[in-house]
Amino acid sequence: MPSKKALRAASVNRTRLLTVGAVLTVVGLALAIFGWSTPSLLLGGKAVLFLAGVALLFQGVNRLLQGVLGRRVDLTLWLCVGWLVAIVLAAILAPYLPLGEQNDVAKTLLEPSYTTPALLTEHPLGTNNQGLDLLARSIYGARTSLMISLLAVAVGTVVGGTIGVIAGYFRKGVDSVVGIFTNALLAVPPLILLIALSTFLDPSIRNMSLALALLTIPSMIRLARANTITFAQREFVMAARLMGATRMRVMARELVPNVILPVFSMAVVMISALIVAEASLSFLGLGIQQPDPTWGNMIAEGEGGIMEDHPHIVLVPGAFLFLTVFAFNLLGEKAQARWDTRSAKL
Amino acid sequence: MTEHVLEVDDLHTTFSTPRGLMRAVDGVSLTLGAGETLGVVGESGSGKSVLGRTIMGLISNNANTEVTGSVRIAGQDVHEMKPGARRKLWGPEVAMVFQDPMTSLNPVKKVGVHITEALRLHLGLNRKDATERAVDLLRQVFIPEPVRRMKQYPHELSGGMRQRVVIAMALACDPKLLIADEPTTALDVTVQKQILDLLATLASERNMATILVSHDLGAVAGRTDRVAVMYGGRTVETSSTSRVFANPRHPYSEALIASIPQLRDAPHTVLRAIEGAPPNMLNPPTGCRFAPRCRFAQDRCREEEPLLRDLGERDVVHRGACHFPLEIAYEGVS
Amino acid sequence: MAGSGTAHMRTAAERVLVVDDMVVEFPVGRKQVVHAVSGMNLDLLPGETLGILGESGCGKSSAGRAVMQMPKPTSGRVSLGKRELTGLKVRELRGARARMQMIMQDPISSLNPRRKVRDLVAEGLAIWGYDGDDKDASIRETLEAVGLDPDVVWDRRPHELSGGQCQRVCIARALMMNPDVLICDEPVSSLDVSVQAQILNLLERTKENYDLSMIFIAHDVSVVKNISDRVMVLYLGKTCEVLPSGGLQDEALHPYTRMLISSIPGEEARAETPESPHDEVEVPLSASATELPSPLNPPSGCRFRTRCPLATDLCAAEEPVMREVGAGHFLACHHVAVPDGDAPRLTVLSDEENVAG
Amino acid sequence: MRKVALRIGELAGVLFIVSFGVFLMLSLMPGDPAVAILGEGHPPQEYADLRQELGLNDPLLQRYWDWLSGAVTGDFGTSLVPPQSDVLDRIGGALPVSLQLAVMGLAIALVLAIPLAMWSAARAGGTVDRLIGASMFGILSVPSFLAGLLLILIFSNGLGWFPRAQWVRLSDSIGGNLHHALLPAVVIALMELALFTRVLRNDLIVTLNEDFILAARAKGMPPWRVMVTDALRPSSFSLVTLMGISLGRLIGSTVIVEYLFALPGMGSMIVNAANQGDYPMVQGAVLVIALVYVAVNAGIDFSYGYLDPRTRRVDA
Repeated sequence: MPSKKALRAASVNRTRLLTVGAVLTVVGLALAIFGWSTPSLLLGGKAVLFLAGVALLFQGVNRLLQGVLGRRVDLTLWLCVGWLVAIVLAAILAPYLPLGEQNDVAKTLLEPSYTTPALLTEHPLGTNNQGLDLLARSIYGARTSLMISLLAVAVGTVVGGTIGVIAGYFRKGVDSVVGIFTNALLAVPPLILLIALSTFLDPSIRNMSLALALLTIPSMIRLARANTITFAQREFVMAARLMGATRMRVMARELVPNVILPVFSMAVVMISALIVAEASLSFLGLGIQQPDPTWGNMIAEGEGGIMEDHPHIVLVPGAFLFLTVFAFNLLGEKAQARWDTRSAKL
Repeated sequence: MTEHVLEVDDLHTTFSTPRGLMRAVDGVSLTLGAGETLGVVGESGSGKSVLGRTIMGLISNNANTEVTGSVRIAGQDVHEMKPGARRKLWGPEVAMVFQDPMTSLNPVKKVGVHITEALRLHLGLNRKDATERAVDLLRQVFIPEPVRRMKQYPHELSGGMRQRVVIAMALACDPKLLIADEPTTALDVTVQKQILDLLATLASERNMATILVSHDLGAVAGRTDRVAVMYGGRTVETSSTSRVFANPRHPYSEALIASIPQLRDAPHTVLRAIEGAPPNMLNPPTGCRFAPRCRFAQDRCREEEPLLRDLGERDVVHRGACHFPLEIAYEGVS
Repeated sequence: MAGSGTAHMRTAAERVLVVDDMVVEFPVGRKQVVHAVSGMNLDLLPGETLGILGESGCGKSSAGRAVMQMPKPTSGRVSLGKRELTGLKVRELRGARARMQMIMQDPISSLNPRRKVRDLVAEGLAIWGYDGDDKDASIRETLEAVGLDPDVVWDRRPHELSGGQCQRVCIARALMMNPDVLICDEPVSSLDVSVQAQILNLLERTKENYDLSMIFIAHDVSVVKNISDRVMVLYLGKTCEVLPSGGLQDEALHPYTRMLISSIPGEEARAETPESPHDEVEVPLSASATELPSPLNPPSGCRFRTRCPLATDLCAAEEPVMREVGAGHFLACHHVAVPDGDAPRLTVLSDEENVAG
Repeated sequence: MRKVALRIGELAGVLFIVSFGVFLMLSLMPGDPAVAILGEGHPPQEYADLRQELGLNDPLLQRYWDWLSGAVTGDFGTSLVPPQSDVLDRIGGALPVSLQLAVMGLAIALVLAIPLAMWSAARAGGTVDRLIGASMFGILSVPSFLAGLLLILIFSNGLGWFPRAQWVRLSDSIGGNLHHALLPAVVIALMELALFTRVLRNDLIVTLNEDFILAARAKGMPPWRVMVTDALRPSSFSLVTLMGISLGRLIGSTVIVEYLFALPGMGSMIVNAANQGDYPMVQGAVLVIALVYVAVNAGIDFSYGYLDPRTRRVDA
């Protein structure tokens, strides 16, 4: 039971939280808006002001929330979840959203090219050299990116996870064969393997997903196998065997429910790795081809001196890419901290 | 009274954890004179290990830890000192032997380095003298072939040998106070006694004050002058060892002693178990912390916290924290 | 000591478990082999508790697991009732194994962290596809029998329970299989001192209520004495001594058993302990004589000779064989003999002794 | 020694599978190499002759065998794209550039990561730790091509400190070489830096909680000394392992950076070859990269055994 003194300290603390939070929020908001909207500043100065403003705003809101709710809130986590929900919804609903044109150049002959982002105009995030709307392209890019990486992770997790559990539980011969197979796949650096694959596969969504799934399989096998081995040494597995459980049952009922959590956490982290891989490939011109947009080939449009004059061509898709990768990384990180006690070993 | 090597006064160690405050040590006072041995007995979660580390100053005030009260070693308050000055105490004044010899030696450092580095740091010896001295120390803890052992890595030694190395390391700078934190728990039964005997021999040879922290009543019984029984972060009973074991006054001490199977008892003797589990230190019971498991608990025990008070008769020091201490004849409630 | 022989085996027809010349070896790396258990013989009468005593690395856990055929022993026979387990096919073995159950050292690791208590206890039923109406009732009954309140723990998971409660769940889970033999492998050594007695009492009670025979494996002499009828002392995979547990303190003769007893901290210090009738085997301060030899390459002859104060050339040359030295008391040692008279005395029959005498 | 032989045998097996896989993949490539070489609009007979000459009409295994036996003796064939130079020569010219970039990147990452991680771990939970942690996490989420573009935007165009799209060979001018290599190397280093810092920090924190650290402190050792001599060394083993694991990513970012800065390394070579369907080049380059990758990882495996006394086999 807290003493009176402790209670008073808590209330003082709370008032301070609220005041400091409010001040930070206001100052941060002001800086951010000033940085964003003042045209007379240099690009670097704008960016610095804006970022400083956002940082302050973040701290302020964090304190306000803590003061109001009376407990710590993981604001970053909720912002990430919010971003992912928004981007996934936008990607799914893209055809029904009132967006500008994203890939048909014929329709944008009259649109201005290289307009800079301005929130309240027809093209809130600007246009590219052919007048295509960058917001629309970014959202359709998300559609492609997310579809490819989610599909690939799903395939990779199911295939890799299953093989990994089997190899980890039976060891011996099965394990050796699987080991050589994974080592061979891992002997080629991922991006090189992708480039090699891209020489004979058409860069369609299906092919890209399969190629990326192939990349995830060996790491998934390793993770599932390592976790299976640790859990198989735990005594509850022996206890089940002693009660007469078959090997199938031990795998399905004792091991899989335990192994699935770290594997799932890994899968979340892997989504972001695959988004980056897909973007890299498209950036190199080996992935999804123009005019269909992905974040990678949109960023590639900034190459060859264009970025210097129109930085938003790179910055807009770059921001989408960064935020999405960041959000998946953070979610995966939290999941691993919670569920995978031995991720550090890999 | 001679000057005390160690004086601990109303020591509290509180950790703030994500799930609330944990008062690991909650008001412990004790003193120790030169050459004296004190046993600290308790189960897991009783705060006995935290107590040892707080006395040492290894646990001190920081963002997540609050230490109040005082610990005076050689007349100096450990927790008032600057970290640099405190480090000067570690080695020449106070040293520690840890529970698990498998983890308390750095796996990538040779045995010799473990011992010589303290000698060179505190006594300013050169490499040659330090090595000689280290070999001598290994000999004192009865390690065969000390010269060869100096060049080995910890994993090349058995558990008992490693614990001997840890002891040699602790003794390197001739400390006046040695804190042994469960020094034999991780060892084989046949090795445990050797290590305890070795500690006892070394302590008496050097007139060194020793605190032996253990959950093993047997380990403490034969080798300490005095004993402090801890429960839920507090000392519940303290007196001379023979007195506590022969005539426990606190129901917890009594029940703990009675719950352990004795070799002299006939097979299938029903043990007097203590029902329930040790208290959750994030949310300890109010009143007496042992009350929920105590056979003699009354309403007052659940409401009012008993203070440690003198229960001795005449000039015998016997202190206990119980509203209804057990009679000397073991029977009923006072 | 650490010897071989079958003198301690009984002939009664109703033995529930018989282990004949069981050998457990694990290959490690370059053709080396860990000799965990080398030729063990034991038998168990209905309702009897056999304590297996030894320090870590003596092969006591490997023996317990080999009896359960997890993994199967390298050689030797294990028979449960009239049925020999060692030759069974996998499918038959599953059923036979369920007649024995095991309680392991770490109760938290023995429970699947993803399951609730009710599913954990009912696991045996689920494995054998039993789904009668009385399922919940029998789970409740068993939980109560091990001292857990079904209403409280029903939906809890292992991490919400204390170590002692987890061990109770393990015992309940074993009881649901209605076994004949319960093998306990260090069931109390990871528990708090005050909880240890609860579990020991519970095991004792359970054994009587459920008509079990029990093998109790531990390193703590007093604990083993408390719960067993008969004690078997193991050293480096060999049996040293078998005796009724009541005689453990005063009648045990084997130098290794004496060493274990004299290692109990406080044992020698207790004033009220009656004077031991033996010369205590002095445990040296020096570490040289205390190193457990590697089970990869155990000593020849008597395996204890490298640490034995009585060892002679004979011990290196010849392995001692089990012989009877008292009622139900068997010993494998060349040098300890029982003279006439009531109290057995430790006598050294070495050459020097004879010359000196 | 037997263990070493066994390991080398295993590596050879892995490389064999890799080479076959790569060969198989590229043989399945759609399109006709003959068309790729001659261009469109030639009489059919010319294509047929060229196919015969290239050995494309032989059975698959025969072709694989020919290629592999060539590869073992250092003959990877010739490029399909004019000027049809020898694949091995091209690789020989490009490999040093890539190696230099990768090594520089790795060095920059290590030099920065070790002190940052130690600082972070020593004050775990403090402001510095949180700041370093957050920035490293942020860096980890920036793909290397994006990071490269941003750095070019700031340092080449904005500040004009570094040139872009040129390369000066080390043998020509050391200063010039470093000047040109620095910005690409920094881009490569970023991702590794973030990863190393995070892993080393977490590992250090685990190590710092070990009893032997407490024991070292209890001897009165100063904190920095405990950090360097007692904590860093055991933790550095996981850093070494991590370097092996992240080598794949390092090669990936090197490819991207070379392409981005138009540097004449393996990366830009392989990307161009892939774009042009020049399959002997891709085959050769992939095999060489796999060889380097597997060899470095095996080397790390072995060195690990020597670095960590625990894994050294001791005959008791």
